[in-house]
Amino acid sequence: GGGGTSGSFDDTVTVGILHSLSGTMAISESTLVDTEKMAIEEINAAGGVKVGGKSYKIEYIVEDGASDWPTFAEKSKKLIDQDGVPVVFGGWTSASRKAMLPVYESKDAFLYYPIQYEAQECSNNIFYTGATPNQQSEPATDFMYKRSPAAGGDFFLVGSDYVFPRTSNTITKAQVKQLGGKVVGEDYLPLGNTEVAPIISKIKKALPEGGIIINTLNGDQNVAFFKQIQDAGITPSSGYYVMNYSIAEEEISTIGPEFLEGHYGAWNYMMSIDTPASKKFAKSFKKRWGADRVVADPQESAYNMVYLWKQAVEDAGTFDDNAVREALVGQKFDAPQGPVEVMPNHHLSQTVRIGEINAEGGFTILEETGVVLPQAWNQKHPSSKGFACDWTDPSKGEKYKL
Amino acid sequence: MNNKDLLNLIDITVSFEGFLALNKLNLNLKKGELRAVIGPNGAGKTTFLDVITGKVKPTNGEVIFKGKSLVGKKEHKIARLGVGRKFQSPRIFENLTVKENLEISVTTPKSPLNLINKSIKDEQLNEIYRLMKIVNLAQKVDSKAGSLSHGQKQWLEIAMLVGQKPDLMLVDEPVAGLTDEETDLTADLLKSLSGENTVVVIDHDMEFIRRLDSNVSVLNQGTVLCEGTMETIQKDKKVIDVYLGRPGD
Amino acid sequence: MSLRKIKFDKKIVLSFWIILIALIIAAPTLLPVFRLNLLGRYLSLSIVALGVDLIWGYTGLLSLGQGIFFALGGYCAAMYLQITSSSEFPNNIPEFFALYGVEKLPFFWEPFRSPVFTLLAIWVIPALVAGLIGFLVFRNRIKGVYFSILTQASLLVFFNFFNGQQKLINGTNGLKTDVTQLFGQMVGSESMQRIFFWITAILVIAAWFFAKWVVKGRFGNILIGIRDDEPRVRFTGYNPVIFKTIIFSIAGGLAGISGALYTVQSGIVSPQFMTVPFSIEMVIWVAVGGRGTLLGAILGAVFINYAKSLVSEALPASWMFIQGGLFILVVTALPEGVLGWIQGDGPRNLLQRFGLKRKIETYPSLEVNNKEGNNE
Amino acid sequence: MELLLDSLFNGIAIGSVLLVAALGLAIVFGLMGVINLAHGELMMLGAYTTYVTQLIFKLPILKPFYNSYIIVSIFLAFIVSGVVGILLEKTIIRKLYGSPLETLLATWGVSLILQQFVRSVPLAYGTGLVISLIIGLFLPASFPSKIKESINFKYFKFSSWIFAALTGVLTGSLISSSVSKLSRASARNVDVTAPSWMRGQVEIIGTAFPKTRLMIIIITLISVIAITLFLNQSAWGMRIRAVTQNRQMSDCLGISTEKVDIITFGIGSGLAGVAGVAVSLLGSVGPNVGGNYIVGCFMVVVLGGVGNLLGTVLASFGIGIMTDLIGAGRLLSIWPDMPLPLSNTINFFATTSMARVMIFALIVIFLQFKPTGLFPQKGRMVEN
Amino acid sequence: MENLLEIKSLNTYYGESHILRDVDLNVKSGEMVCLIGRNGVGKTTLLKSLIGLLRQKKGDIYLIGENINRKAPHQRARKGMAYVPQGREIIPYLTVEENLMLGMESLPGGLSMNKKIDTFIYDLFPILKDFLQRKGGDLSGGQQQQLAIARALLGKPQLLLLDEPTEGIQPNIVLDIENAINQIIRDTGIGVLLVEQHLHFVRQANRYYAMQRGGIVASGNTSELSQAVIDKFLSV
Ligand SMILES: Nc1ncnc2c1ncn2[C@@H]1O[C@H](COP(=O)(O)OP(=O)(O)OP(=O)(O)O)[C@@H](O)[C@H]1O
Ligand SMILES: Nc1ncnc2c1ncn2[C@@H]1O[C@H](COP(=O)(O)OP(=O)(O)OP(=O)(O)O)[C@@H](O)[C@H]1O
Ligand SMILES: [Mg+2]
Ligand SMILES: [Mg+2]
Repeated sequence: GGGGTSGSFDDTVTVGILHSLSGTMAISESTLVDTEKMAIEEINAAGGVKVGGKSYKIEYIVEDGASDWPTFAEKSKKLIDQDGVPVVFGGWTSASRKAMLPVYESKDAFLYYPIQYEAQECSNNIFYTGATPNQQSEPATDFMYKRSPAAGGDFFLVGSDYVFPRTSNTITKAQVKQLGGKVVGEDYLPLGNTEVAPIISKIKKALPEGGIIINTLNGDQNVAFFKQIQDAGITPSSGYYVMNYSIAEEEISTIGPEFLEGHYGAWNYMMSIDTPASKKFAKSFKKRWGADRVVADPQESAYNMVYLWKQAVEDAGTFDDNAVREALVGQKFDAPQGPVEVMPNHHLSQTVRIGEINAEGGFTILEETGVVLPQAWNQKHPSSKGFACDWTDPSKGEKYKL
Repeated sequence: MNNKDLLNLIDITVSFEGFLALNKLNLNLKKGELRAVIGPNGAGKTTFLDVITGKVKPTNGEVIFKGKSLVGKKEHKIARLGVGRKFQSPRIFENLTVKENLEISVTTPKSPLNLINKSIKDEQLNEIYRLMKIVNLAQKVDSKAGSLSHGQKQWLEIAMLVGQKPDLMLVDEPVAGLTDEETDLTADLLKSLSGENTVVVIDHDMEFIRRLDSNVSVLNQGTVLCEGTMETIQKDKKVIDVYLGRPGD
Repeated sequence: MSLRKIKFDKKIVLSFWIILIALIIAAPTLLPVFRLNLLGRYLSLSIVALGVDLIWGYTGLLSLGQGIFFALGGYCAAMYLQITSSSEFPNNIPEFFALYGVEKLPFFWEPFRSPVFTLLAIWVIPALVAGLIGFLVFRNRIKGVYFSILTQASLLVFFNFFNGQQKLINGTNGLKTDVTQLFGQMVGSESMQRIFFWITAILVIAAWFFAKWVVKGRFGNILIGIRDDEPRVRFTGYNPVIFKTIIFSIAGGLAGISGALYTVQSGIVSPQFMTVPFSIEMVIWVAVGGRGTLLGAILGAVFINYAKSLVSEALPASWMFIQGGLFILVVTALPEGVLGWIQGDGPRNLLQRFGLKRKIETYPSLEVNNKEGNNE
Repeated sequence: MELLLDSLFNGIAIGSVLLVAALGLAIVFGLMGVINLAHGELMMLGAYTTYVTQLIFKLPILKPFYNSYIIVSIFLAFIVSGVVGILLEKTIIRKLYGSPLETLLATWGVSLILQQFVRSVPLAYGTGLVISLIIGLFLPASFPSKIKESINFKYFKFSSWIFAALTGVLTGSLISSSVSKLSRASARNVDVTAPSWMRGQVEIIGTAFPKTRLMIIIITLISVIAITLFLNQSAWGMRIRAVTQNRQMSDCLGISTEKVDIITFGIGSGLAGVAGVAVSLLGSVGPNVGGNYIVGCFMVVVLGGVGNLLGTVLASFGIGIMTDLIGAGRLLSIWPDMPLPLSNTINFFATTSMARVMIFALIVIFLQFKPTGLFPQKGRMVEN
Repeated sequence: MENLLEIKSLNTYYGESHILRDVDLNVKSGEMVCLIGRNGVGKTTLLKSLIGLLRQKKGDIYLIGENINRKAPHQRARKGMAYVPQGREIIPYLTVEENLMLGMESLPGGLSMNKKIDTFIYDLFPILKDFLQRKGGDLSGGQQQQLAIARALLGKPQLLLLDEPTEGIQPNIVLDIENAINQIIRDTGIGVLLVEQHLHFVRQANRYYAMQRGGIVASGNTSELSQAVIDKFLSV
């Protein structure tokens, strides 16, 4: 571990960082490690964490989840039992989170999880800084159906075959129904499979004259998908508009803007946000990791969570989990995306932005909601309608009826 | 056929993509008989063993063994009915020791259960040592069969066959690659076995066949050319033409 | 492949056991709970490795689908734990069902309410599945490479199925066991994990004796015979299909037990257990340890995995290099695995490299011929 | 009818990818009996070669020829993967002939190393390494036989390796300095963009057909024809089969087994490289790109009947068409008014992931009836 | 007359077991030399060391005066050695024709699709002509043996190594083979090293070497091959 070295510290505290450094997910998750390191270095440079008058330098141990869910659980155990870290920043895929969750609950430890996800979960031992569906997919669907060039068109849902796409699409289907629209088809690509020809022919069959495609495919599969739909003539110019939930600046640069131009994305943070905070974030990241690097939403939430943890610890005046958990709720932070606040359900209130992908590989921001409160239990999903989560009130807790 | 017969082959025909390896072959064996089978290369001798042991399915014809038909039966079933075979080129288990090879052949019954929870019987052990003496491999008890020389392998396989105690022994070219003395020894061994066992011997070594002094069937192009004692056969013109030839010219 | 059945002289076996027992007894006191838990898991992996050794090392059947049976065992255990501790969840069924709006427990979950059934199912179901697959495959005389590929295809069938079936078995996420209750104890808790460690340790030893018993003597020889020349075995009156089916389902059963133990100790069972690499790794453990040695399987499984977790903590990226290099080294330099090498002349040859003499056997049948010479 | 044609096209499109990927394997595995699990990674190398070529063609000097980079990369990919394959053969496979299952394990190790290699070594230096390999392996061979015979040939060899190493380092640093993207190692997937003339689609018998797919089909066709000629019209086919079926005796007959092995393995691996180019046109290029195909490749080869090229071809197109029929739920549109239970089951499998289950299940069932594939080896030897 | 083949104190091992011990032997061109001895004395081992399948620990092998210790089998074959192994070693899935063509690999220029197979083979082994298109492995044992010999002859070797070549061949063809080999020796003046068990054939040879326990224990002209020697070295 290690980090910035300005000033002298009275003591050090070691935190855990747990992402995939090898395997398929390494591509995405390594960027989070970079961001978290950067945040820690910034904090250290600014004098570290101040607890009870003492200043602590933050050290970190990085563990490799190896893109393998059980490994995430194993490494969590290691960080908690072996290294006794007060907090772990980690995870990307829902599966990895689901694998870690029981570890943290059974050991009553604390995990900070930075990715937008399907929600339908509210653990007392996890703190979620990514968007919940109502902070990403719902406004996006609404936009597509009401105000996009394909407004009023039919929907086709494409996703990788795991929990986030499936849950997210259940919600979308319910929402489209409410809006009075029609979902004419959906299909899921097994992870690691890049043969999208059958899906394409399905899309052409279901949407002969263009329409709206909601895409929740995962990393590499997007490349195959966009290359081939373009070859198959499924392009904005011919009336097909794809709304993406997992394509950020990072992915755009890999896939190549020429394939994505004219399609949409929905995020809380976009690199093109024109605020000092945002610019500073992007600038310092490039400065630290190279000029050709980009920042995107997942990195921003990773960045936020480190700072929020620091604030909470300083308020609590101790590293002890329970105290920190108490102090965490209500923390405010001036994030690159704008002000965010920790809600009683351990999620963040955030701003939602709809952007159109442009030739430069960035987003042209079209819409920007106000601050949206997170719903741990989605209000459109049949199984969780009318439920909410509140950890500040013992009588309510994980899941209570509204 | 008559009821003393152990084996009857009735009009056996085997065709490989039209080529008739066996062509309406008829052959009967009495219990305890020793029968030599000779014939040109490609006459169908090995194939006819293949048919009996179930390795090759006859295109048509019947194989009656102890009154039961063997056609279509699985190899191991046939073997259990009491048909044992020595292959033309020696086939033994190269990674097992000489002793283990013999164990496999003498063991009865051949069911997994018996093998897994009972250890080998004493009389079977004695039998094994007896056999190893006969084929003088006693010194190689624990050396891997794979490291034996060709001839040694030949004899090991013969021993395995005997150990199996089959009612019908099918022996394909047992003395190929053995010295004349060893050949004679083998002949005597096989002779001594006939009586309680029925033995079919195939070979091209006339000295050996003569020493067996048994009935000889001559196969040619998939059918029996003629049968009789060695003397008669040797004089048979057809046999000389297709098979024996005339030494000295 | 030319493999010989390696017989160990008493010394090696004995010393191994002394070391092993010592380790197991010492472990809980020496190791921090996290490491202990790891050791427990790797020991449980060594059981599936034993199975692989039986079918590959002895019978020559290289199965790339052991993950199926491993996972099945794991799922059996996990399903039981999930049901028994699902009382506080909506309509008393495991929590995850709610995610997909499932109200009613799928029928095949029902029997897993019973602990007895579960204890049986853990090894019987995998054994049966293995037996079935095995029987069909062997009856059609599918051998060698074809067998390997076919098992791999089956593995993919199972993987994709479990992965796709959120509503039945929670798809990719798999089933977690850490927060479930067993005898009023939380499975993930330290005390429980200690208990599981002991159970595993005992079962490993039991499994070893069992495997030993299976291959000792003639049954084992037949297996080797099948490996080397199956038709010959048939002509000798044995039915290879039965033998292969038996040994394959034994391996399946072992895999199931191993999977269950692994699951309760790692806190989750998921389709990840049925990915292609994992099943290949199982084979690798055996190859490294030494085929047809049984001990080798155990050692291979434990040490490779331990190395893996240690190395990947220190320098994650390099593990794949090391792992890959290891396999290559073993297959090319120590084709009979480490134990095979020790048992063979490996060490002696090595010493000889350093100039030490080694004895040369005399001509195989020298004395023999002498004797006979005199006789004549 | 239109529909059938449509799914036929799709099937061929999918199948040809399988085929081009499996072709190399059909030789290495089918003829030489080597289960090369690193085949996928050799494909990956081919794909990366395409990527590197693309970037190099973006350099000012080569800019004018940019449109033809894909053609060039086909040859380069063949060479790169071929050379790595040869190295593999010389160092590892050689020791393992006749024991296919051992090769399976060793090559698995190789595949892990190759994957990690592209993750943690800058592509520029990777390229340099490959170049030095090419020189090091082939320079000595090009010496006049007089030198080869001489006792101190090993010194010549040694010096040529040194020379190779130097050129490798030079080219490596040259590339890394001129193309910044190649100068840093990264696990990030990269992207190959087909030149403009290969994008979009063409009309064939009234159905629109993506050009890239067409390109792949052409590549596949050419490779298949080339291989068939090589194996049947030259004596090599015979030598190769002789060596695989009886190594020692072939040696005694005067066949240089070493040469045969190198040529065969080189070609097989080279084809993997070509396949790499093909797949790079469809998806992203990353360390795992090959891994996604390898299993499918083996299925195809086994299904076709090991060692039988025609079988491989049929099998891959068969699988391709099945994938499309099931995965896209076409049966329904072909036969709209089928009984409900049937249509339900079909719908159940009409998702890509379930289709996968179906396909593999079908393969397993098929092998039950034809245990050794479409065109099995016949004859007396089979049993023994 | 110069030595075609010359072996000086050859020692060969299988793993650690010492099989061949200080074997000295030579074959002149134009003569047939026969190697006799019981099972397991090392005859096959000797031939394998000659063709190069086994590497000797000690000793030298000269072919036409050139030391070939370090040469691989295929190099030795191209220098004019041909080997008919014990147990035929046919290439099973190649047709008879292809097997024969492989025999011509050791000719200068190696084999090629358009080289014709020399027809004298068919006069010697008529059966092969009928079965040209059949797979080698499908042939009967004896047919395979004939194929193996034919294959060796097609290489037009200087030195022919025969390991029990008549094993499993029908008597009249055995006679033909004997005559043929004698014929070839007379016409082309090649040398033949023969391992044989049957005295009848043995007597065809010019000279014999008797082996025991991996060493040469007696040698001489077959004409004076006495019953005593036979009893001593060929009996069990
Ligand atoms: N599977 C097969 N396919 C084609 N032809 C075959 C097959 N099996 C055997 N044959 C042919 O059938 C004939 C008989 O073969 P078989 O082995 O029975 O002869 P044989 O009498 O044993 O000869 P030998 O004395 O040389 O062993 C041979 O011509 C052989 O080529
Ligand atoms: N692969 C092997 N490994 C170890 N020992 C072997 C091996 N092959 C043969 N031997 C031993 O070497 C000795 C000589 O074998 P070889 O085959 O040369 O005998 P041979 O003279 O050819 O006998 P035969 O006339 O039966 O062919 C035998 O004692 C045999 O046990
Ligand atoms: Mg025969
Ligand atoms: Mg011999």
